Amino acid sequence: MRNLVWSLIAVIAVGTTGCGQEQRNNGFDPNLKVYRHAMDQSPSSLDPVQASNVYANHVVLNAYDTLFAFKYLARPYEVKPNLAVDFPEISDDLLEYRIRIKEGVHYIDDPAFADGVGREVIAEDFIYSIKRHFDPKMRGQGAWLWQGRIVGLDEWKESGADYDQEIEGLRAIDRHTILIKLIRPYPQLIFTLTMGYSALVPREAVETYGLELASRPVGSGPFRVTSYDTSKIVFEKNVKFRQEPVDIWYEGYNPETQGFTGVEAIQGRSPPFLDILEIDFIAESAARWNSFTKGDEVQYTGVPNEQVDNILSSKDPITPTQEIADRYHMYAGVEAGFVFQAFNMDFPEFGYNDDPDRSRRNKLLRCAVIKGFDWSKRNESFYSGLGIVFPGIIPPVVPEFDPELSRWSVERDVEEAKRLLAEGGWTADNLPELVYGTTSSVTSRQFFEQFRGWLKKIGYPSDRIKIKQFATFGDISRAWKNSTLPFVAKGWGLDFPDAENTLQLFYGPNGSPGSNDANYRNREFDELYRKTSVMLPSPERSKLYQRMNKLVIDDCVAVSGISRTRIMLWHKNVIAFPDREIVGGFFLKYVDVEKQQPVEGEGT
Amino acid sequence: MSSVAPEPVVDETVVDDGSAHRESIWAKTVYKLRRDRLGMVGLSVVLLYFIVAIGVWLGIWATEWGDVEGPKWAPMSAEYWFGTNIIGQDVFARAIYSTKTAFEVGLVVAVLSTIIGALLGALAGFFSGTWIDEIILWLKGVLDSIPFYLFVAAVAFALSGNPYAMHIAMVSTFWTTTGRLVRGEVIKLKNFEFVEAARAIGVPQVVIIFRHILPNTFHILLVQATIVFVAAIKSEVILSFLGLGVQDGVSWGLMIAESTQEVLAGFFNNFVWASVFLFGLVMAFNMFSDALQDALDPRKVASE
Amino acid sequence: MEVLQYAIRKLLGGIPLVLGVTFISFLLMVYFGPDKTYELLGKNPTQEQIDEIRHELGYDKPFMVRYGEYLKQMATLDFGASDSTGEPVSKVLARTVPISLALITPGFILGNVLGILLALIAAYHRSGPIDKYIMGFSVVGMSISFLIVVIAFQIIFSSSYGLNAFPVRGWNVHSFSDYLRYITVPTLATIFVALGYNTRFYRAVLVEEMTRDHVRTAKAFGTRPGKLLYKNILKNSMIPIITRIMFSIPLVVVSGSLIIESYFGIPGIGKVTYDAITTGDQPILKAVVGLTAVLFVITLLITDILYRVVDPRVSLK
Amino acid sequence: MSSENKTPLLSVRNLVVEFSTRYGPVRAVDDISFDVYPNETVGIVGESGCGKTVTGLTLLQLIPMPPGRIVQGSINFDGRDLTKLSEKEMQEMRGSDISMIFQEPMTALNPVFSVGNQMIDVLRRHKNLTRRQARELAINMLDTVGIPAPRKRIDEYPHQMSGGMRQRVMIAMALSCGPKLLIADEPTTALDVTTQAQVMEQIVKLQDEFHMSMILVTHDLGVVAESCDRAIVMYCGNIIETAAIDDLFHKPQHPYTRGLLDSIPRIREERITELPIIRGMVPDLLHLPDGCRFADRCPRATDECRQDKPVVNIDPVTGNGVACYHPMG
Repeated sequence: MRNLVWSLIAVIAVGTTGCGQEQRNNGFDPNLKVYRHAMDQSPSSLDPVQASNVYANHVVLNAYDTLFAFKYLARPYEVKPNLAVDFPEISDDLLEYRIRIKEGVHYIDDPAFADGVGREVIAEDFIYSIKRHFDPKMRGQGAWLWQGRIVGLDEWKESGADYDQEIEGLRAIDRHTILIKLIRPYPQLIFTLTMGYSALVPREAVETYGLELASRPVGSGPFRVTSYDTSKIVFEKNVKFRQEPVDIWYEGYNPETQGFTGVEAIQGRSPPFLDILEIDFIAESAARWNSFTKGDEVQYTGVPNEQVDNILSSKDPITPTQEIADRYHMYAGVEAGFVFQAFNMDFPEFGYNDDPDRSRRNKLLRCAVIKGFDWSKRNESFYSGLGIVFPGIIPPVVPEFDPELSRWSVERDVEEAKRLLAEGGWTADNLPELVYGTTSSVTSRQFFEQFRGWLKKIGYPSDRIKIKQFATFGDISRAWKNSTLPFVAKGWGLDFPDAENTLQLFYGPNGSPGSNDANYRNREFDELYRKTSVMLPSPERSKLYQRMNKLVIDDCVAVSGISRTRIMLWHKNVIAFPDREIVGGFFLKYVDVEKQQPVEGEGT
Repeated sequence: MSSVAPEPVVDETVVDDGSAHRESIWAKTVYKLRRDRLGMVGLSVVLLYFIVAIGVWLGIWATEWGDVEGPKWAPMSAEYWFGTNIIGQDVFARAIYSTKTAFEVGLVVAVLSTIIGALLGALAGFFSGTWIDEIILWLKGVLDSIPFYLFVAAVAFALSGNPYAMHIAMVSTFWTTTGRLVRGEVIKLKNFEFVEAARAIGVPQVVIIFRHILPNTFHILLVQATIVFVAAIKSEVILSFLGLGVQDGVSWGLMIAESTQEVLAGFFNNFVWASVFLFGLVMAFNMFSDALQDALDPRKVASE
Repeated sequence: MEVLQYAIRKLLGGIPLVLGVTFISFLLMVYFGPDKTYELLGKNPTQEQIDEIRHELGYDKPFMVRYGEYLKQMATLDFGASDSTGEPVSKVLARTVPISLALITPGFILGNVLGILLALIAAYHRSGPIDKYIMGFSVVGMSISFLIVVIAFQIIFSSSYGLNAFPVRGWNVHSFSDYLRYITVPTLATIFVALGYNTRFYRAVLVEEMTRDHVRTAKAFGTRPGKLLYKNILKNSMIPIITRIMFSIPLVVVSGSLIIESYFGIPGIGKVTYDAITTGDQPILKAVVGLTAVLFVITLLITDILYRVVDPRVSLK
Repeated sequence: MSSENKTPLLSVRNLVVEFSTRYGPVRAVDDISFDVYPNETVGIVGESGCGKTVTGLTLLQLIPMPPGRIVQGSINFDGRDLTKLSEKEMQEMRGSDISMIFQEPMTALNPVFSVGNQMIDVLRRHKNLTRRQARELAINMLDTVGIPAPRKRIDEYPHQMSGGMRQRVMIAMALSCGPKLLIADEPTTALDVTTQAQVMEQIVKLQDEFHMSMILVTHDLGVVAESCDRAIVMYCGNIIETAAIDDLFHKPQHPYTRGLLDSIPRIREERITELPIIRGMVPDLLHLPDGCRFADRCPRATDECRQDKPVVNIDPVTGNGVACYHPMG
């Protein structure tokens, strides 16, 4: 008994001394440059074929190489060659792309290679990596990017996905030259080649590790993974990474808006600058914020909504409080994506109905719901009033955004909503039951309760609006894909800055199980979509995009939408200009830290 | 050789089937309970909560729990006693409304798991040693060996979207303790004379179990039901945090789950009030449950 | 020999339990569980792609075939690779289980040891003010939700709003002092909550034991109260104590740390399992549930043998 | 019996023991006085709940305190007042000067330690012995109380023994430190009839051998008749009669004593008529009458009995006494 008491005292004593010790550099060698990044979710996978979300993309882009990338600092976003030597040579009919890749680039050393030494990256690796998406055994998720686009690729899959079988439209002409032949013009192709999906994977690694590749990347990116679990990933510098001095002016540096970051310090130096890159996956925003403000843990965070009011002294323009400005760097940017709701038009209660009169009344019902929806309140509640509310489905981040569009569909007007309901003959007794599908997260529930509260005001009885919770994102996706929910609430992150990426959400042939969860079918819209899909960016294309947007608004299909403003904070000793979506993982290789770690609270 | 003086005093601990006697045990329990000051405080608080819950159920108060017209995160004021939450809902109304949710969860789970526990426990006990007992014990063993939260999560997902998934999961795991206690008691009871007598005169087994044995386990069931009640509303909090809890409506668990994102921004209304309400009810119930156990435990009657 | 025979008999007897657990879990978590298909799909899938993935995941096979495969995996202890990360399940377990054990063991042991100590103190001073204080504290501890404690402790100990003395979250352990820094707050929270229940339970056990005749006998022969407590009473109370401790082990290993791990972001088995449930990562689920059941059977066996050690009346029949 | 010249070994005076309950204090032992002389065996008889067991436990201060409490009175043992001793001194006394054996041999021994272990603990507690010496002594004691093969049985656990054996172990433990006074609380009640006689015989024999005094607490008048010198009859916490054993059995003074004796079945009588029973119920200790506590059940009760409680008057010659206004002839 006595021994026990003593050992207890001992443990407590050791514990206290342990806490007293200064923990510097997160347990790494203090001579190393360490940067701890934070993300709010863990990646689904580290395998490029499964790089389906921004989190996976962040990680994949640092372990692997893509042919093209986004410029580090340019806003609006601009594409630049990455592993490719230059932009592709495109034939006049826009159907043939020739891309040369850099010579002398090597994969990291890995037991998967002969002798364990990383071999040179060659054109054939790209061919192989794209083919993987079309091999069902690989569980790839990016096939939709190239499906029906590349000559022979779909047929290759049909005939059994034999990697030794050559494809006419996807070939290596020589060791360092790639040839892509398209079925019809695909202006977004170059964007797809910036995505993690298209990263170059060595065949040896896939064949050695199989599914396990998803947790142990073998690539040629700026970093190599040293450990990975559900809470964090740790990279170390890829010492073999090609030496390419940064030209910040080429990267789009704007001293006025970006001077505060100190990125000039990297001018002329070759990335990566970090010895250790750690990304912590912290789902709870409170924990992430705690970790960030502690000073010796993560050095970057997106500001959680509930903190925004505490750290800003003004919202327009977005200005940090003095205390925050003294301690941290801040940048606020609009996300490349948006949040919206849409009716599922396949439900005869709300959407298309064989009875034309009911169809007419349904439209009035939908329009009434849209008028009852209070976007500015939603913005204030969940996005600190910093989000950008816009009508329609073309978000502000893309060049085709039209700031002049009528805001009728995003302005709440209870009386107008009631009038629309009355016009449609809708009363508290005959309004159909609206099932609102949601995941079980707290915020999703609050979205629902807010929605129900607003509809109550326009006379939609609360007991007629039901929540249906799905435990996982997979389950709610299943409901969307199987078209079992009358009302879809979701967010969409853009894969590339082109409105095509959001317009396809309402393209008829993309109906369930495709991405058109609303099952919107409008002949004019579909024709315009087909027409624009082969057009290069031009004012004319923008006009057609805007026409399509108008069609969706006029049909009262979607309650849309808002693009969130992301406020990012990072410690002052970190030299970086973070970006979450489009540049995404590409920026991490440009991150540098000042050697001397400032003591918490002092700033620099 | 030896001779024994008669013992004219009725031994209190002998259980017989005379209902008059049972009444006297209950009368005694009530008597003892009423003298247990902490127990009575607990009971009064529980009753107060219950009245609040009934009021919510009848739509007398807290009807505006879903309204979203208030300001965001308003502080405590005369209009919003406990302030408002992120979407402008009145925290006071929600805390009050949650009382109903808590009783709903607690009562449904407590009543159902007690019934199931009593039935299966009685069956297992009465037929102890037979295959019926074996199967029930096996089922109990199986349910006890699946980690609780995993089981609930699995049930919730399997019954995707069913608003009672959480209740079902809790009932299917919470009955086992009751079942074990009842089984033990029944094994003890079935050898008593009144049961043997009933059997001897050919009373059907079902009747024996339900008329003669189960009523005598009532004190176990009552105490166990109060314990399950508390366990259920406490589990609800964790399950709501994990997103597996109450689906429609609001509960203290959901309020605490909401608050996890707010507390570090300095908005404590959800956290504090949901915690206070929850703590008050659980504490009161624990106190009452303790007093009930004291009052019903014959050994304690003897020793005090 | 007797023990060995007993062990074999007992382990064989545990087979129905393992079958039951695996069957029910399989039914719930695998057959009716979340569908991984839709997480593995790209953004604009065709029905054909959906079918391909379902086939890849084995969802298109009949129920009994899939259950049979599961049993085969149980028998060979080879559960394949995680559906989410592709990492072999054995590696996932080898990585996460030690973390969970390292995380919960101190709290578990301290929670029980302190619980027993407090219970001994309370029982010794039965009905006195010290007893009342301890039991009052215990009821309060029992009435506070674990979640509330975790949130409050994190604010108090780890955040810059409080003491800011410990890491907020994560698991970056390179040395023993790191380890202590990371487990302190979770351990305190665990102890705080466990203590209420444990103290109460152990006190009840001890008090019940104290009212036994043999304790009175020992007193009547002049045994000193201290010796009475730790020799006579404690040893006699070992059966319920062992039962409680042993039976919490399999559950503590998996679900006990779930809340802690997800709130403190510690990559242990609890979080991994929970994530596996929410994402439908079936190989992991199958392994965890199956192994928990086996662990249960082994626990039952060890518990029985321990009973035999502390109580000569128990026979291994 | 012959107590004139000796000083009593134990002298209890005006002892009151109270238990606090939720419903108020209960006097389990109410103002009792009695003496036990060296080598004497005193029986304390009464129905369950009359306070006889509490009396026995109080002598060793084994009643749980709280809720129990000695309100007043003294217990003089061998020149010291036990009520004034500290708990430590009392512990020294227990098992060495005063021993006690209990009713339930099933449960009175600790089931998880071998009998040897328990005996050795007692011996080493009170005597300065090595473990080996204590073990030898324990074996001797087991032999003394008539346990066959003591060397083997000493390592057995209580559950491996019969009830009689266990009670013998109990006796061996009680006597092992040579106590001056043995309190035996229903030592044979839980045993079967043949064993009862053997065990009782053993106790009486050993009492002689060890020159002890003994207090035999029992409800079994037969046992009292066979082994006691004197008996004390208790009712509702009071002593209502005390008398030498022959006087008590042949000339009971108190109607209650009479009732007790009458209700003993006499096996040799040819026609077994219905046993006379004592009418009514024992009063609730919480609501005791002011007067004689037996008055409500007593056929001879008068108003006097109901108003004033009679006290025991000890006859200085015989040492007998009764608390009754209307003693039986």
